[in-house]
Amino acid sequence: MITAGIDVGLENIKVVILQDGKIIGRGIGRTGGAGRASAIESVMASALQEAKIEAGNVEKTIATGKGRYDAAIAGEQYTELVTAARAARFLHPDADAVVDAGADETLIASMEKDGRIRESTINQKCAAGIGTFLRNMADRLEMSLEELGALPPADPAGITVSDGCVVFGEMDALSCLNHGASPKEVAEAVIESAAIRACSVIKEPTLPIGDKILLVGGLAKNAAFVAALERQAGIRFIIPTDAEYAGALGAALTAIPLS
Amino acid sequence: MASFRECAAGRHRYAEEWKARTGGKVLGYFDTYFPEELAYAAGVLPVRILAEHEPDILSDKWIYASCYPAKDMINQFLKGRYDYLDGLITSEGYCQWMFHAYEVITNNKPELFSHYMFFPDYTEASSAKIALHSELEVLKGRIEQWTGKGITDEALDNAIEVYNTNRRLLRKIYELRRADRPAILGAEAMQVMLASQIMDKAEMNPLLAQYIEELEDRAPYEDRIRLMLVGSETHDTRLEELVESLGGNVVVDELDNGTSYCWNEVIPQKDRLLAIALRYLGRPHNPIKDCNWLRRPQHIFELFEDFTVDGVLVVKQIYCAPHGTDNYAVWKILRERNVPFHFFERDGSIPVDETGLRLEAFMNMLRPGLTRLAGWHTPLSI
Amino acid sequence: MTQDYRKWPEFDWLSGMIDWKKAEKITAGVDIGTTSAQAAILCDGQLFGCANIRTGVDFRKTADIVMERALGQSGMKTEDITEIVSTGWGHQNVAYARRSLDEIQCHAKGARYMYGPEVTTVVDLGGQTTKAIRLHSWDRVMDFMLNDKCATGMGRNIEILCDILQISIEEIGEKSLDVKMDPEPVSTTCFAFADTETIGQFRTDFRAEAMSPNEIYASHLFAVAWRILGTIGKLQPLDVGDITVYKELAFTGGLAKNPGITARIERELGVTALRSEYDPQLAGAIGAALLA
Amino acid sequence: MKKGQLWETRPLDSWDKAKELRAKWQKSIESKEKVVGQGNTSFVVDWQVCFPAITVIEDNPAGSMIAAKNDPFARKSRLACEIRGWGREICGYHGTLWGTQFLGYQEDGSPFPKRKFTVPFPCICDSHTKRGEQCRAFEPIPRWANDYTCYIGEYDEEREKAMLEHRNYCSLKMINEMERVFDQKFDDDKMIEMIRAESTIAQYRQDVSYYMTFKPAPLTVKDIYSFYTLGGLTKLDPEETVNFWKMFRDEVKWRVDNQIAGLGTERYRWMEAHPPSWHYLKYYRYMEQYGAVCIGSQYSNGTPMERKPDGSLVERAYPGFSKDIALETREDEIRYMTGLDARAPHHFKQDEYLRPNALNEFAELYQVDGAMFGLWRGGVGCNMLRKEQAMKLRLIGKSVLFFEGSQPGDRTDLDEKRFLDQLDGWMEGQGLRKLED
Repeated sequence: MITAGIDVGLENIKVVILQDGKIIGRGIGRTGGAGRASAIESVMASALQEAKIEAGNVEKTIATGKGRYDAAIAGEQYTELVTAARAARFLHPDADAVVDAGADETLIASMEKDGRIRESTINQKCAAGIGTFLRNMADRLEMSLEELGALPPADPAGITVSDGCVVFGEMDALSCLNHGASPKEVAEAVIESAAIRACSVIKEPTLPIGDKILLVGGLAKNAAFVAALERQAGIRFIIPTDAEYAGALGAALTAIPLS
Repeated sequence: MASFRECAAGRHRYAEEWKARTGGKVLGYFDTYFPEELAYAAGVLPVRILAEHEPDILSDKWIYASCYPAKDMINQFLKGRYDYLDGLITSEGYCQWMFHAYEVITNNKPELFSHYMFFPDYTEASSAKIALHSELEVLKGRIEQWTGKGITDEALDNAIEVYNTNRRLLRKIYELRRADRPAILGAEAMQVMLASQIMDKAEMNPLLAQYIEELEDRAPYEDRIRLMLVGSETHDTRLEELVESLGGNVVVDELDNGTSYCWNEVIPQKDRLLAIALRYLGRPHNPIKDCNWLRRPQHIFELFEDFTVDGVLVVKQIYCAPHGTDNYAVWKILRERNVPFHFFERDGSIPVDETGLRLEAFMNMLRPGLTRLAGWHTPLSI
Repeated sequence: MTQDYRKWPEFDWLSGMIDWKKAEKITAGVDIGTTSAQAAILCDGQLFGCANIRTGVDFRKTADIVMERALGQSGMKTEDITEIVSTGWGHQNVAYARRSLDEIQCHAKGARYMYGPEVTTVVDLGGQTTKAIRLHSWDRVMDFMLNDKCATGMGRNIEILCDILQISIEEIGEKSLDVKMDPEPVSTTCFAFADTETIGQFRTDFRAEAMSPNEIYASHLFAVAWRILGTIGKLQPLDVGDITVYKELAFTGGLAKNPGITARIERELGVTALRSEYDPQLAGAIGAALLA
Repeated sequence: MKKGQLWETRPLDSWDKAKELRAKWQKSIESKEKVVGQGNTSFVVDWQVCFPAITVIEDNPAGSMIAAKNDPFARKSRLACEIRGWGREICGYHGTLWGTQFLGYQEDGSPFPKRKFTVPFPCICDSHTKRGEQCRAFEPIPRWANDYTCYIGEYDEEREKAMLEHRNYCSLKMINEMERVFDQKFDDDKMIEMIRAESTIAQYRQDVSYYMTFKPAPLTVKDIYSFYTLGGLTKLDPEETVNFWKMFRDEVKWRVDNQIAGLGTERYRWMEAHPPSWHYLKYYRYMEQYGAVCIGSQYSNGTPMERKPDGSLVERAYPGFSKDIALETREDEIRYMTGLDARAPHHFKQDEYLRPNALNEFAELYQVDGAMFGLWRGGVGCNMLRKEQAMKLRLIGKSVLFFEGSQPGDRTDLDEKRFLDQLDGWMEGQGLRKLED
């Protein structure tokens, strides 16, 4: 069976095409606002191209993500929570929990042995927008997201910026920059504050989350952020390849019953 | 002075050392409605819980709050900074955030002696003193039970005397700050106030008396713009320091851990508990207790006049409901009486550029012509 | 390279009418903000040259570049300027300035120059802060109010939002006005909430009628405008007891160029803001030059 | 039959009678010449009715009404409030109403009835405690306070007595002074009659909330909220109201006996712990798409109950107060009223609502599968201890969802799409899918 999963996130659209439990095609592109419908179509087209199949070959298309209702081609929609858990189970059959850190939302879901979700937490509104924040700070600091992600850990005795929210964080970062801190130092402090915010979500669950924890979503690609998060949370994450496609993969998997 | 500043900065160390030295019990308290005299008479050291600002990943699990002091207090407790405490106390209607913090902490640390004290909101009702008196009896009984020994009248008299002396000395510092060119600036004075809420008062009083003598001989500072600080309690002196770096000086405050803490004394009478109850019912109230909403604004205005203040800074913590609800009354009286003021919100961190802009513009508005030289540079203290 | 939606155009300008060598007094003001930086050079109180650029990562370098661009091909050197005053967040990074002044004074002074002496209320819509200033009839600040701490960064966020929504920053304002009726604003608490909610507006399943993109821009900009109204409203009233008098209003700063925001503020206040031939972002720099 | 229907369902017969009663009451107050005051009457007996021409309007319902009816007007009110210094930390109920007061006119354009006195009372929530401040901004109107405390820890009889005495004093003083200030006679006989009626109604109300523990739930929380306002209808005719409540109770009992559900597709039961976002009750309906029914909260279902060792449920008794008061003097009436009032469940001011495991018994009694709790940034008295309570619920296997924003009386923080998204996630995470569409 060939199924397609579309993850319409705040910043990016991700598509995965799955054939009998194997990924045969992927696509990624910016989400945007008004032009979202055509963006979804073109990302889908590139994924189909990679999979070397026609749209007609896809039996079922499932959408997930904040913009899941914008994908007109999708027959069904699932929330990110469900798709993240499905993908985690697929990528790592004994995963105990999955953390999805994206542009806007950070969530953690712990799972039972049979794959059902035991407990889940989504970030508070004040901790929203971590991914977007990092991207915009990189832009403000005139470095690429890749450069930002390659930074070493922050100096514990160095400058810090507010871990309250992106608003205060940005204000503090600009203050530091203004008072002569180097862009690199500021970037490190910014990553640290973002990790602290994300960490408060990871620390939230009441029931045990186990020790095999997957990290997926766009931020999983940011090595500096991941290192800071691991240090703050005291967790070694399992980071699958193509972590940012997890949502789309999970969506494609929902067509297959949870066994 | 070094000792007061050190004490305020390394706030946990003093109590830890005191405990090791005396073997006594330490009781944490959140608010200034708790009659410390009762604990002190039982040989217990009352220590005020103060917030710091540091990265916090622990408190969000326990509390949904936008109030940084409440969150930070929980954070500090969970990190074990307050492990030296033997008990914790809070009182009715101080503020919901502190109450919430109290609840979370006592639920996390059930081994602590804890008491939630009733304090009438309707302070001027003639039954209020009876109700509070009865509550103080309950509290006295609980402390006696906890420490295992009775609180004698002599001990109470002594505690009242020690506390009254301390209040008198602290007010003396405020008196010195009334001078046209005071020898002490706001940040330093606030450090003394913070220290007084941490230290054993009997130990502090002679040091304080000596310190005041030194102050009287100290050379005055240059002419500075005189500001007054009104609003949510502050647990550090960064705002005062920022004001000073810009050429101003906070000469007086109307803060729960400033003037309101030391403004009135216990007038001794035979019924000691009633004497104490009357002191706390009659103190300058914080917004929640100021039930007729006329006294606090008037009190602020009186302080403004007394201290020949140039302008008032009304600063509240983000999402501080009591001060938020009192803003109207405070702004109204200040505007009606043509008192310049500037209102802003603060949080754990003070963004130096944004706050510096406010302060500088405000001071320029009060006394135009104060300009800074290019290259002026505030230290990074975020 | 894909289109960068958030970038607004920089500019520099030189007067062709003034011979600076004949000027008695040349002053300059440099306003280094968090998002944009401006320089203005005045010859005997007349605008001679100016520049407006995006603030880079290095505030010192930005200060140098903006002055260089203001001087342009005029042949004037920094040394020829009698007095240079810096202002703005990055004021201490202007190595060639002798003095600095606070932004409130500078914006007030600049607004009176640009919009006429009748200005009583100046609203500066900057990258990080929103400042509302009330002036006495003489050039003195009566009262000023900055945004609530949570409402910081509203200006900068319009850039971020345009990038996310893939709409040009120069068009979003006009487009947002092209709606039949303003929808309810999104969250007015902070830009992070507002952004999340704005993105969510695209969700089509629950509402009977989907919102058009223009309505979505409108609901976001309306929220920004509403937030600014709160800041203006907290100013000391001009007449005791009447809080709604907003006579002679002038907008300055980058967002003043966004009609989606200014038109909504004007509508809610029931006033028409003053217009000026100068670029509203120059107010701080011109004010600083005037105060030099 | 609807898709996914599991139980028979039908509308309530009592509705017509309820509407009739409410209309009658509306009419009776319209014609009344009155002195309008701000504040709270009582959760137990509505003493204002005993004055010929005094009306006490509480900020909570008045504020939430504005927010529910008219978004732009509520927004305008909020702004009017904010620019005078009352910021976002204030509970939406108050922010909205206080702003309206400053605008000077109501949503329909009619002038705002100026308050002639105020009766503030302390509350777990700071902005509730400070109610009454705003109406004194205009003129120095008289103020009487009701004072009582939050209760944490073991009940101490002596302490409780002293607090109740203080409150009795305050309330008695208020009634006596009101008679003098407004030159009106307080009808003590009527007060006694109302107290008697209230005791009966309280029993019926308790029965109804007990019937909600059955599966399927005979009502949904929306029905409860609709009838909830009827409790105070003793205002009109105590006898008629008692009869109505009896009829209502009997109908609900009949529904339980015959398995008539409030929601025919009930397959998931959830609870709350706080007043809902009155202007956004849509979320109940949205959850019903999943076959999820809200069975109420300690707030809606009222009456604190206590489980006896034999497993039976009885009304909770408090030290320092007994219902056996010979109702002879005005002081007796006040004692009765304040005694019950001080511990009424709506304050969230007592130990059993503030303990971390306070909700566990409720959750088990009402057989819920999950709980949904709101968290609001401003006016947070009703979020108190919610996070800890959620932990305790999770430990007994209940799923908990937190959502932020939309205070009961203010839409400012409502992010509709994010909220609905979270509801989807919560339901899907537990393996449920929408039944319709």
